Amino acid sequence: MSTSNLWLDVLVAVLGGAIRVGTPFLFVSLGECITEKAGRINLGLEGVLVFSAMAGFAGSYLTGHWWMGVLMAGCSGALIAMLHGLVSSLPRVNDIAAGIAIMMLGAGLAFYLGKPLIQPQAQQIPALALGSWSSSPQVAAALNINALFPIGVVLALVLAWALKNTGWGLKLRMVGDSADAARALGTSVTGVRVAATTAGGFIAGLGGASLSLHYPGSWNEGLSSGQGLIAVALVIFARWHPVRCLWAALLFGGAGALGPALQSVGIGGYYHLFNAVPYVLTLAILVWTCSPRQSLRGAPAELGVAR
Amino acid sequence: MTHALALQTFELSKRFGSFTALDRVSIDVRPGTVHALLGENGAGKSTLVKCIVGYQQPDGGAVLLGGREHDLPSPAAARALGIGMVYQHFTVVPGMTVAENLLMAKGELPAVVNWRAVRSELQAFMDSAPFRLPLDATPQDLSAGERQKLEILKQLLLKPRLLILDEPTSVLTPQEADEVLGTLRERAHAGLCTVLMITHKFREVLAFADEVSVLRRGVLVAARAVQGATASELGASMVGAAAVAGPEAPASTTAAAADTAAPPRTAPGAVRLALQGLQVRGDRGERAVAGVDLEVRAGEIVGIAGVSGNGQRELMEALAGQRPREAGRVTVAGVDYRATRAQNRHLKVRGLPEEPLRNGCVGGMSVADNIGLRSFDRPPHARAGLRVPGSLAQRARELITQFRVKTQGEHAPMASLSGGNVQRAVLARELSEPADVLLVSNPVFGLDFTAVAEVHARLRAARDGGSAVLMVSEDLDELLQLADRIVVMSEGRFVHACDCAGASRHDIGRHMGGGELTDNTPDLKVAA
Amino acid sequence: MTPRLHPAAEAIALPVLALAGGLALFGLFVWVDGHSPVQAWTLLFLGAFGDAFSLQNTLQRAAPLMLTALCVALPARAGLTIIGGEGALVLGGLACAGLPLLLPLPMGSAGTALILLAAAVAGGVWIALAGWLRQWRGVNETISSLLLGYTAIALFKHVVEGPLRDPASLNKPSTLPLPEALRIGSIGGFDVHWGLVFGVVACLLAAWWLGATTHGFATRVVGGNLRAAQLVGLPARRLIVVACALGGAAAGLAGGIEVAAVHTAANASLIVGLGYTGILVSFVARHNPLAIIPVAILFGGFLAAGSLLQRRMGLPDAAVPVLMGFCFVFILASEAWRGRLGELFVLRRPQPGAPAGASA
Amino acid sequence: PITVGIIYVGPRDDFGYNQAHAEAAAQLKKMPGVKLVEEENVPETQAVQKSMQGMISQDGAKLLFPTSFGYFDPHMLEVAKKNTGVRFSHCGGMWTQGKHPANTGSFFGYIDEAQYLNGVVAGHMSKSKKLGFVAAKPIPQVLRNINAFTMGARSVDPKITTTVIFTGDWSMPVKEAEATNGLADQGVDVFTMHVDGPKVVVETAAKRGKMVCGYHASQAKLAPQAYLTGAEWNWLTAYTRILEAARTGKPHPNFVRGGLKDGFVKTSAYGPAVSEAARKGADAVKARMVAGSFDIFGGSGEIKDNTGKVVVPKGKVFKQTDLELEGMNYLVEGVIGKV
Ligand SMILES: Nc1ncnc2c1ncn2[C@@H]1O[C@H](COP(=O)(O)OP(=O)(O)OP(=O)(O)O)[C@@H](O)[C@H]1O
Ligand SMILES: Nc1ncnc2c1ncn2[C@@H]1O[C@H](COP(=O)(O)OP(=O)(O)OP(=O)(O)O)[C@@H](O)[C@H]1O
Ligand SMILES: [Mg+2]
Ligand SMILES: [Mg+2]
Repeated sequence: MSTSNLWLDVLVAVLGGAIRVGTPFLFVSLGECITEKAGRINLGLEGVLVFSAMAGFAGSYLTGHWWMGVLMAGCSGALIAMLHGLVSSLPRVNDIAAGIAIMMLGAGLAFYLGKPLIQPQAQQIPALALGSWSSSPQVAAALNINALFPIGVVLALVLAWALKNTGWGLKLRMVGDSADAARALGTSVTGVRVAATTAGGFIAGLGGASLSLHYPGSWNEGLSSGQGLIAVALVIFARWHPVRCLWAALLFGGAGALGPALQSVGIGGYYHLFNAVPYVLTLAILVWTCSPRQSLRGAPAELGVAR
Repeated sequence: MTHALALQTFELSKRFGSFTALDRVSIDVRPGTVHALLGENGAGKSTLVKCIVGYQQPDGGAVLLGGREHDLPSPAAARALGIGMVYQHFTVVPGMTVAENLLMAKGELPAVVNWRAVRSELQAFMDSAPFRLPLDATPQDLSAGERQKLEILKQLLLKPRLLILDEPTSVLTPQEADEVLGTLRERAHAGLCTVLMITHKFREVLAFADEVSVLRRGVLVAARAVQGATASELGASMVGAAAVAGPEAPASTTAAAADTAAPPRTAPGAVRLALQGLQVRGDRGERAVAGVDLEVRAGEIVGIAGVSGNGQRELMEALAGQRPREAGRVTVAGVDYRATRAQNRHLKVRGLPEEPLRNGCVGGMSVADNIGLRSFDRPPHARAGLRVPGSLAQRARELITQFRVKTQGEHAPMASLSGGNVQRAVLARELSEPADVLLVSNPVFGLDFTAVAEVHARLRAARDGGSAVLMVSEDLDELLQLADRIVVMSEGRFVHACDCAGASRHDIGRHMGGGELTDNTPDLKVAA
Repeated sequence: MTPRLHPAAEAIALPVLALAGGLALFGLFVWVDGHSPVQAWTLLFLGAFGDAFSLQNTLQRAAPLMLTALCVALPARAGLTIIGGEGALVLGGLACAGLPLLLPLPMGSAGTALILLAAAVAGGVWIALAGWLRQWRGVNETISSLLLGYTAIALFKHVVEGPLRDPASLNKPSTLPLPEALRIGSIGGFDVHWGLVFGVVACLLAAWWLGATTHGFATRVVGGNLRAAQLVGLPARRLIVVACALGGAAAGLAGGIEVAAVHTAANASLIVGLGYTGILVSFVARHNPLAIIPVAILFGGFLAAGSLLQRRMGLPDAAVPVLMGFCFVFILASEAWRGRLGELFVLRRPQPGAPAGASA
Repeated sequence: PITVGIIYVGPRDDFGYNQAHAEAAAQLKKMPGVKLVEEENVPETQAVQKSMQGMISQDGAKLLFPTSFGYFDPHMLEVAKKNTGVRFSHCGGMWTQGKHPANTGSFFGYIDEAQYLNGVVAGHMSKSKKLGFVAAKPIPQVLRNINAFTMGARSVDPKITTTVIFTGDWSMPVKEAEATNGLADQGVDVFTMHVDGPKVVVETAAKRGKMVCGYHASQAKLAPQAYLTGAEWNWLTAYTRILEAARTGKPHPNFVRGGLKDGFVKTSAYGPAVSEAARKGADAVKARMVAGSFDIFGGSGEIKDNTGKVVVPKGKVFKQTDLELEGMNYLVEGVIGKV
């Protein structure tokens, strides 16, 4: 095998992996993005993700329709996230602490209720064979994508547009930027934040569905290895912009696929370190772009972690 | 069709826990007038207007608009009735453009915004408005004065029938304040709206208001026409006759209240504070202070005048150690000054920051701890790195009495104090021991009349005691009254310097405006 | 007198009521699932505090949580929200296991002290790094500590399963086991190792540091308002980095103790989320080191009782996180009633209008 | 009756390692006079020590089966020291006479035999001559399986290679799926694995239209068409032997090992896709293994590792019972990958 061929293979694998592995990242980061735009941070998305993955799997398994599963995943994600929204609306309740509690509760409920779901198989979200034009099996496989992925892409574009051009988008940004201003206008800050957190939970729930109903495509307790938690970093990485969330998710997905891709062409040995690449990369970019003198541009001013 | 709206409150009451902030207050604001609301810090002015616009719910009493009682559950309901409110604290959304802010202010948002139509509408409004701002700027790019104007524009856009302003001029230059208040008065007198404004500046009351109501400790103590009123009358009803001549009042307070002739004093001494080529970056990385040189001598007050947002804040923060310095030297008594705790102590450098709760206090810690921030690690409050129990609290009790801080006790959290009392607590901390260098920023921002006099007296006393005082104020009158020398800051540089005696307001005003504007505002007499 | 419950009484009553609420909800949950709530509650109590074994089990599980909670609490008092304690913990474990490979150590307690010191230093450096990045580049410490945590775990696994792997550790890649003489044993005749003492003492020391020393006071000022701290010339950067380092040292120590008392060598079994649980402990204790002790014991109790729920009732292992989730959502939410709990019990009396004040 | 405690490191029904134990445990439970207590998802920390101690002091367990590798040293040894009247039988550990207490022991199966048979079937079925192995960590037990699988395949066609990907953890579904995809992209057409839950690899391979050999338990149900055969545990054999010794008071069997012929491991029934030649080839080797006349490592020329170093010299034969095999630290020729 020639070297150039080898690197091409790795590249294709990483690109394909970017979409496969990146899809749940895309949804959780979009969900976190609108939550944070409203001035809340939801570390509980990890719990949301796991719970919705379980619920989505249950939905598809019990009804036999994958779209019912997706719907169930979204709704159950919304439910758990709403709990976070309501609890952290109470006075003196820190949203980071609430997030960790929700993370534990969501995962606990998912594992408890999901015991009977480890064995069965459920109808899967179909794949779109966008690569059927290609004669190369690698390319065809890489472009055999999760039907939710295009939905996520459209969602990112729609969100980016809606935040600028719709009434609720403006309201959401206002609440995230200045609660005082929102209150002065008679907007219910708590209401908007709970709604945003809930909506964010719905979107993250789609990521859960993607995990349990497409890739890897089954329910088990190790399904999420911190994708929900890392959403917080992804959103900062994306500077609170939905379209940049898409790139960030793909980057994370691709970085996650790098280790296996390299090993599959015979370059191995440092797989633990390769697994850490996304984290180190994010940190490096944060260190590179942050400045001690000024807050990050685009950061919702009400957000605790914006600085 | 809009026309001015009459406002009355009937026995309005509001309690916060066990504390009564408003006690059966009945005010009467006639349509088409400018009505001023005066009162000491913590008198309940902001609370009153917040109850009127439905931001807070009163515990008793009623609000009457146009003679009819209305239940106002939220600011939105008030807005629907044509009431606009400019809050004491900014309510512009920092991350949104001027256009977006204005659109938000209109209240009912369409599901999908047609930006083209909205922009042309806003541009038309902007063209007819008393002041203009670029639609695409974000508030981060605007100066404090411009932001205040945006607040007012937001309300004017709604064509309010009653406009309420809570201390609208505190961040404006005198010229800007006159411009804003003049415009509002014109609108009121044209019958377009009624204006209710809260202010601490008697000058503004006397020059622009038609009627005035005075609150003291949540109770309405006076309501009268401005015609024929004098500053001292207003002052007396505000603080109550007894308080002015209270036994605790420092000797200089009354002197300052009468204030015209400064006591004779000795010539300035040695250079205490020197800046050489100081450069500082602002929040957005811009060069806020672009290389300034200055010397402040013992026994003088040097005032820095300027429109806010020209680098004064960054300069003072850099001196106080709250902001890194880019280049240049700062020396105190010839020693390179790094604003460390040890230097603050040995060189006796003290500071009165602006917005003291935000810049100089820990809201969650007790008043006693806050008063002890300078001294907690020194005997008698600490030995060998260990704190001496109760020692700070005892010292704090003394200072609370001496500086007349109104608090529920030295263990109350700082954040529970009203703005003026926070200021007093900080004064107690910074001025209870002699200082060689004093760094002062807007020391009377939002303070009431007695408090202003008291602060000024203490600053003078410090100067006379040999301190070198560097003071930034947005209030030129205050500088003219207090300082020995004035330097004018514009776009991060000192563009003008003069001795205070015989200084020309026109000259200073021109340099504040960058030197190109000609100042045609009448030279108003200082009221207080 | 105001119609308020005494703050101290309230500080106890609130979490107790919240805990009762969480337990009640859990009872409902298992009842819906077809189990007896009464049996569940009984087993929870028995499993956590029912006999000497349970009690020791509880205390043992609480010990590392006290230390990892401090990793959140101390930086929090300096104003930083650190959630990467897990990273400090594993690096602490690594340093503890790695030091004897690098240096000839004295055997016995001096050697133990040295390896624990190494653990504390490793953890301290790691979290201090998050604090320093915040100071140096303005990188948000919550995010950076999370990322650093993941990175530390990857590094740990790489080193343990690579360069420092003991060739004799066949199917469980580990470092060379610590010599017997360096390990930490049980306290007297109890089945609880000395880690518990380390945890409790660390919490007491932290409380003393925050409350009684000027350095701790200065740290609280920095955490309360950075600008005020700068105004009065406190070395804010240094205080923040020191608070982070102390917190990280606590977590590192937890890792070191886990290795020296339980695992005897560093290996991937160390990574079981003690750092994450510590976050919740600290928040529930409101970052108060003294409150961390009982809260950690409560957590330990839940974890200890989980075994019994599985064995006697056939509940899934996930019953424990469900219960903890319920309880901690309730406890966090109960904060909202602080200062108002009294209203539930005491009739409101009309108040005199005059404001209280020193000058009045 | 005797109370037996079984502890799992993961969920009981994971289609993998834990399920293999849980299935045997379910059989034990049906035996008269046996009371079974179980705990799942017990981490390899003091938690497992406390679980064991709890089973002993709260439930009166007399025989314990801690089933995860990580439970052995120090956790089980620690508890065993304090409870000399209780028997401990660990799955997978290296119990050593004199070094470890007499009331402890370990049992394990030579599953590399079944993996060798997997390899034979895979060798017959592969068209691309590229096989894939998704593994957790490069530890001896895993390496031994990879090597056996590869040697089985290369006994059919020496041109065959096996590419191995280590995910680094026993259970990491996304990484396992990604590894499978990565291998499939490289043209691999038959997969096997050594991770705790093979479900993900089996399903992902089937989705990619590839074939797969199972591990731990039978995953045939998950992908009936793609599933060729599998290497399965049969723990009941070991469990009953150890249990009987405990019940009758015979000495604790400290070191229990066995392969195909002892009934410790078995192979899954061939899937419908498996060709006649493959069945014949595998059955022939299996017959020799059961007869005890087949050795995987050695006996047929020298064995080189994949760096070219000779690891088993010509003429040298390692019997399954040889302890050297339990310390395997190389990948044989034909494996693409690095330890
Ligand atoms: N939300 C609140 N909770 C408790 N006390 C409050 C609250 N808001 C105001 N107060 C108290 O009510 C009193 C009146 O406050 P208010 O803000 O109305 O004063 P003000 O007259 O506007 O003073 P200033 O001139 O300093 O702005 C003060 O003592 C203040 O501490
Ligand atoms: N659980 C907690 N969570 C957050 N902050 C706390 C907590 N407990 C105390 N504090 C804060 O710590 C400070 C005082 O704490 P503490 O009660 O330990 O000190 P103290 O002895 O009363 O103080 P001092 O001696 O300084 O008067 C206050 O600022 C308080 O707000
Ligand atoms: Mg006010
Ligand atoms: Mg105290």
